[in-house]
Amino acid sequence: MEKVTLLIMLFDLLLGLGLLWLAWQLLESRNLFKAVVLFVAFGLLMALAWVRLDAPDVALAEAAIGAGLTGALLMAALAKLPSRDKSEPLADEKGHWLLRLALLLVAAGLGYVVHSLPESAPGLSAEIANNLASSGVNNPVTAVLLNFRGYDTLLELMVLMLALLGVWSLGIERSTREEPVGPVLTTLVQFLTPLLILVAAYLLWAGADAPGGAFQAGAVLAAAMVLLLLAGWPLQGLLTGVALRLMLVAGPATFVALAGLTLLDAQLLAYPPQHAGKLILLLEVAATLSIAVTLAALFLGYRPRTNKEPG
Amino acid sequence: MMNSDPYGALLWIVVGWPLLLAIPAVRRCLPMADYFAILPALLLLLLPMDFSSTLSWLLLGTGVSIDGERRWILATVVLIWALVAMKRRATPHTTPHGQNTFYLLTLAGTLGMVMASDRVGFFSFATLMGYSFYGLLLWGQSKPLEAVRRGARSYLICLIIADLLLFEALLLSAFNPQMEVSRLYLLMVCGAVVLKAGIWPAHFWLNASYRAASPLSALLLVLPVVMALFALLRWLPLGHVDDGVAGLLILITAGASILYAGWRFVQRPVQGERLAWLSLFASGWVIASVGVGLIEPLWWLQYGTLIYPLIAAVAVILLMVALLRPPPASPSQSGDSALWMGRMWIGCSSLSCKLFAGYSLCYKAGLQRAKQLQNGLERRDLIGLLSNWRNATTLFVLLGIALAWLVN
Amino acid sequence: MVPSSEIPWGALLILLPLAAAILCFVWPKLAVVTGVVTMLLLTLAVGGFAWQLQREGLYQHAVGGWETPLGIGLYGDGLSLLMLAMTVLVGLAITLYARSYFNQKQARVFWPLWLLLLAALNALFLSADIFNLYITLEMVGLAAVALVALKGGRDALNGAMRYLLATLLGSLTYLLGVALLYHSYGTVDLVLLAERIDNSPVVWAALGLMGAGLLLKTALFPLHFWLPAAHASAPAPISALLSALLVKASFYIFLRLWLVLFAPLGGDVALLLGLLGAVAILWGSWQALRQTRLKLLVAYSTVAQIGYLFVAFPLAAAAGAMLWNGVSYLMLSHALAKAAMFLAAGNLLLFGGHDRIAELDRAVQRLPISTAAFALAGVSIMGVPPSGGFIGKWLLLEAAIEQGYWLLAAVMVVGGLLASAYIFKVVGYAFTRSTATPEPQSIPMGMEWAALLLAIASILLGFTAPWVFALLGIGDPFGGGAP
Amino acid sequence: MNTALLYSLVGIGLFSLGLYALIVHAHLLRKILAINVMGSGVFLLLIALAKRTATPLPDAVPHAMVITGIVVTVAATALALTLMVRVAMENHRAELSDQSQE
Repeated sequence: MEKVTLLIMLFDLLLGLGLLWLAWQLLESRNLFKAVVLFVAFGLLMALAWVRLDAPDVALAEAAIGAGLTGALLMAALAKLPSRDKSEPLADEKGHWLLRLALLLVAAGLGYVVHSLPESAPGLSAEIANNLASSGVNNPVTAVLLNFRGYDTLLELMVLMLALLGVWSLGIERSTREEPVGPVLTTLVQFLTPLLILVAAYLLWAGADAPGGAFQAGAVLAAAMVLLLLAGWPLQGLLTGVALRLMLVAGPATFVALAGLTLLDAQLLAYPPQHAGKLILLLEVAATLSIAVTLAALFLGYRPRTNKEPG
Repeated sequence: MMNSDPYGALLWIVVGWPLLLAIPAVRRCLPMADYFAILPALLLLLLPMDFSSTLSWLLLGTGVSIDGERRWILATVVLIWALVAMKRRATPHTTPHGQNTFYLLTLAGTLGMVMASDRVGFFSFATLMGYSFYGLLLWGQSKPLEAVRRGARSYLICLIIADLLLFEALLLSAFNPQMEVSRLYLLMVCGAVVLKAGIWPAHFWLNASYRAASPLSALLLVLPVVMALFALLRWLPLGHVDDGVAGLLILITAGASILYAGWRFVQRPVQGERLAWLSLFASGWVIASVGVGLIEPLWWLQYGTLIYPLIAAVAVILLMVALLRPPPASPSQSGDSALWMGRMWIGCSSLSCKLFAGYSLCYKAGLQRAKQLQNGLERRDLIGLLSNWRNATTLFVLLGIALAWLVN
Repeated sequence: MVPSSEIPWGALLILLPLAAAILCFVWPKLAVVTGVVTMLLLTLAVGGFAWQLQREGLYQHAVGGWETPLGIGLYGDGLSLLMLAMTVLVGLAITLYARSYFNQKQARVFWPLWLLLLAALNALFLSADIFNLYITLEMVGLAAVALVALKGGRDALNGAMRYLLATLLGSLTYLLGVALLYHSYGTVDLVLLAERIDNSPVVWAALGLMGAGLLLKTALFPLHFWLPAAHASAPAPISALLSALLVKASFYIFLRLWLVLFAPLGGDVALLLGLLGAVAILWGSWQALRQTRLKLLVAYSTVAQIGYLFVAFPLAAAAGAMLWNGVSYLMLSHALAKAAMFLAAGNLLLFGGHDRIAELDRAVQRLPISTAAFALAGVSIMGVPPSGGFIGKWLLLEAAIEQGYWLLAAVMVVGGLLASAYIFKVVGYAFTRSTATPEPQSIPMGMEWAALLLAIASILLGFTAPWVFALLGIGDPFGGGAP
Repeated sequence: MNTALLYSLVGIGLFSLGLYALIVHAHLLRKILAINVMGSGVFLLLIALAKRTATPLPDAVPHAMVITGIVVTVAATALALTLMVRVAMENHRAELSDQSQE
């Protein structure tokens, strides 16, 4: 027993140091492409850390969104930068002693604060355990996300919509594809896409009782769409106009409609307990669709449109 | 006093009616709005009793009142406006349509000043009157001339400074009642009045305005002088304060004004200017009597009430002269006093710029170095330093540390 | 039919613009109609909310039926009401203005963003949950960045990028503070936190983190570096809402946190804030005076006016609730006046094709309504009676002089002097002879009147103080501070 | 040293590293990466400290907060990257320019 604990502690220590080292490497690397690759690796290590901290839901989200989609977004943006920008020398490091000192002080102070926290604190776990039965789901994280603090999630879906609106107003359509994709990618896509869709469906279904849920499922679905886009599938041509917009707002709209309906009973987002499970599933399906399409659209970087639509 | 009081309501109508008429849509429904605007004031003048009214919700509680002293000034104001209205009727083509609003706003401000029972209200109405008079100066002309603009701009500068002085005096008196009669307060009020009434050495705006004034605006120019003198009486607790030094300073200013105005008057001035010197001459005497009142409070208590008829008389004389005045000569021969003021203004601001940029530091390092430093400060000054991302965010970190450090 | 007292106005204030935003997003052709109708409905809802508050006192609503600490609580008192009313007043004018300002392509993005921003602001002002506040802050920030960049152009894009980085830095720092507070006290609800909070290192760190983050977003000197660029380069209605509402939103959170959590602990902090506020007044006003571009002048004026809000902090301990009334009043009148100024400046810019102050004379002469709006708003910014700005500054000055903070009082008066100087720098040009004669562009009446109505409202505020103070007292937001 | 403390210290380290990089590096992509690293640090702290329950199950509220936070961060990152590309087109380099036009 002793040995196992010691080993685990060593693992934790190594993981922590590895995270810090990777962060330093990615932030200080001369080559921006390398930095982005390191960032993806950093995301995967973070997912490992989440697992160690008994946060499988977060680990799934991090792996799919943090490492996967953010990485893809970074790569896509890097490709659009002028080429001489990509391996720019770092800023000169002279004269930052004041800043370094200040940041050391901040880190030390925060470390002291964290150290001063009590060894054990229940947080809200007792309240969650007491109310889980009436929440409609068995996974406490899903219960918090979609029931106890569902209002946060409603606003968060709006943040995604906001970001998409911003990207659409700023983005520039790339007219031509640079090069045809190789056979490896095509095969990979053919193999992976159905798998990813299956995984997404499983995650969505499992979210009620086990780790998983709308965000993770949406992110995996988005990953599938990104792969298809990369492989040259003309998704942007298929998904346009009102159909696309309806998919994008499916999640927020369902949420707002539900909020409005519950408001008729004078309590915002208070689900009747006997229907809570079904309502949450409905919300999750709609939110998964929206999140997937939104993330894929964010990756695309501009507003896809049919030929007849005006600019 | 109760608001249901019909007389109290009359007081508010006197002020509110011209304000209402200032809205063009309302005014168009009435023929002869100029006369109608002063009708309530005339009515008030004919009522033989004193009364007041206070509204608790207005400006943290302000009010209006009428009494014997105010009646003199009110009568003067009504006279001025009646004359102006008549003159406007006689020469309708010289008054563009847009003028009416400023005209009525000025009237409302003036009436409010006369009747305001506390200093906050007085100050508010004075501001209204001042700025709308500025508009009137400019728009009163069918064709804004360069000289008119110059006079108006000088007036505006005086107005801003005077309002600030009055505002600070207001604060002093409101929060430190025992300091009410401090010398600082006296001097601030007097300074403001000197600026607003165009007393020497701030006579340039009056001078420049008169020089380019049409017969109509010559009549109107009597107004700010009378109101400024009235402000002096309302704001100084004359008869209850004994301050020889302040009194002496005022006397000196008054004496200088009288002598200067007299000297310029006999110096064959430009035609329009004669009235300006006359005005300065007359208001100099009023100021002088206030100065005497400060030195000899007992004298003031005995004879001080005579000052109101005196002001009214001065106003009537000025009005008579203005009415008899021939139309102005061509305004090309603009004088230089307004220019002088403008130059001083620019000089002062650039001087303060230099002071701010650490001029004293430059002086020590020698002239050459000073030039370099000044150039450097102008090109890459504090703004650059502060808006640099790196410096700004470092400050952010430091602020966070400071907040956490200082708490408790 | 539900009696109107039972209509959940508070929740409607959030849901209505969200639903409208979704509608606009899906059917862009309906965008303008939806936007205008929603704005009118929101006005009605704020009225209803005010009526409800006055009848029933404090507004508290447990979202999802879950009581705190598990759920999220909506919370509304007089201060929230003031902020909501401010949002709606400025929002009405901006809606009126934007109707004619944007072309069809921009409108397609503008309306959903604007409605989402409105929803976020309303949610922010009604939230009593510090994590929920984080999300609303992010919503507000991202929407604002997207709006700043809406018209493109080098200045606007640079300004937007700088703003985005600053706002993300601010919210992440704030979130770290939230994390510490949650793990120390087991709740993110403000009311519960206020009961549980004590004097511990966690609270100090939380103040440092959340304070710095929010002050960065509020652009208190010396953290104002992102503000002038973003506010000056954005399209006119966006500049107006940035200066009028967004800066106030983060200030509102800071004020709430200060009143509820930190005020008993932070004597020296208050002094530091007051000092920074005083420097901000002088620095901002001085920079405003130095500017040669109209919109930059107005933007720097915002830096100065933010200073006034912070000058109150050292005075609060002794002066009590009336001082905070003054600060709230100052916020409200500044919001109206500054929005009016930016809208008027936008008209002048549109008319003249540029905003170089030295060459604005012609534009100023040809647009009397816009110029009048600018001048009237200037009166409120200067703090000259009888404007709303006067009441606010008066209460602040009163407290400063009573408590013997002569330096602060002097700074405030000098700030007023500088303000009058920079206002007249513009208005004074109205009457000089113009040399260049640019081809005039007609300005739609709605755009001119939007500015003028706001400016008139900022003056009229000077007469409504007792009513506003009575409304502010609901729920006693500044409670216990009275001596 | 227990797990919660270890990981929360790592979180603080990441936050500080990210903040440093955000401040000193001029390239916008580095700044965006730095923001992401800072965010990861905050999330790590939130989750690590949630492990301090007596039961084997950690506190679920911070987990939900972090999932929300991750989604908000990816949205902000997407917007920031698009904006960066546009800024790079205008400035001819992916850095903020300090001078405005004129």
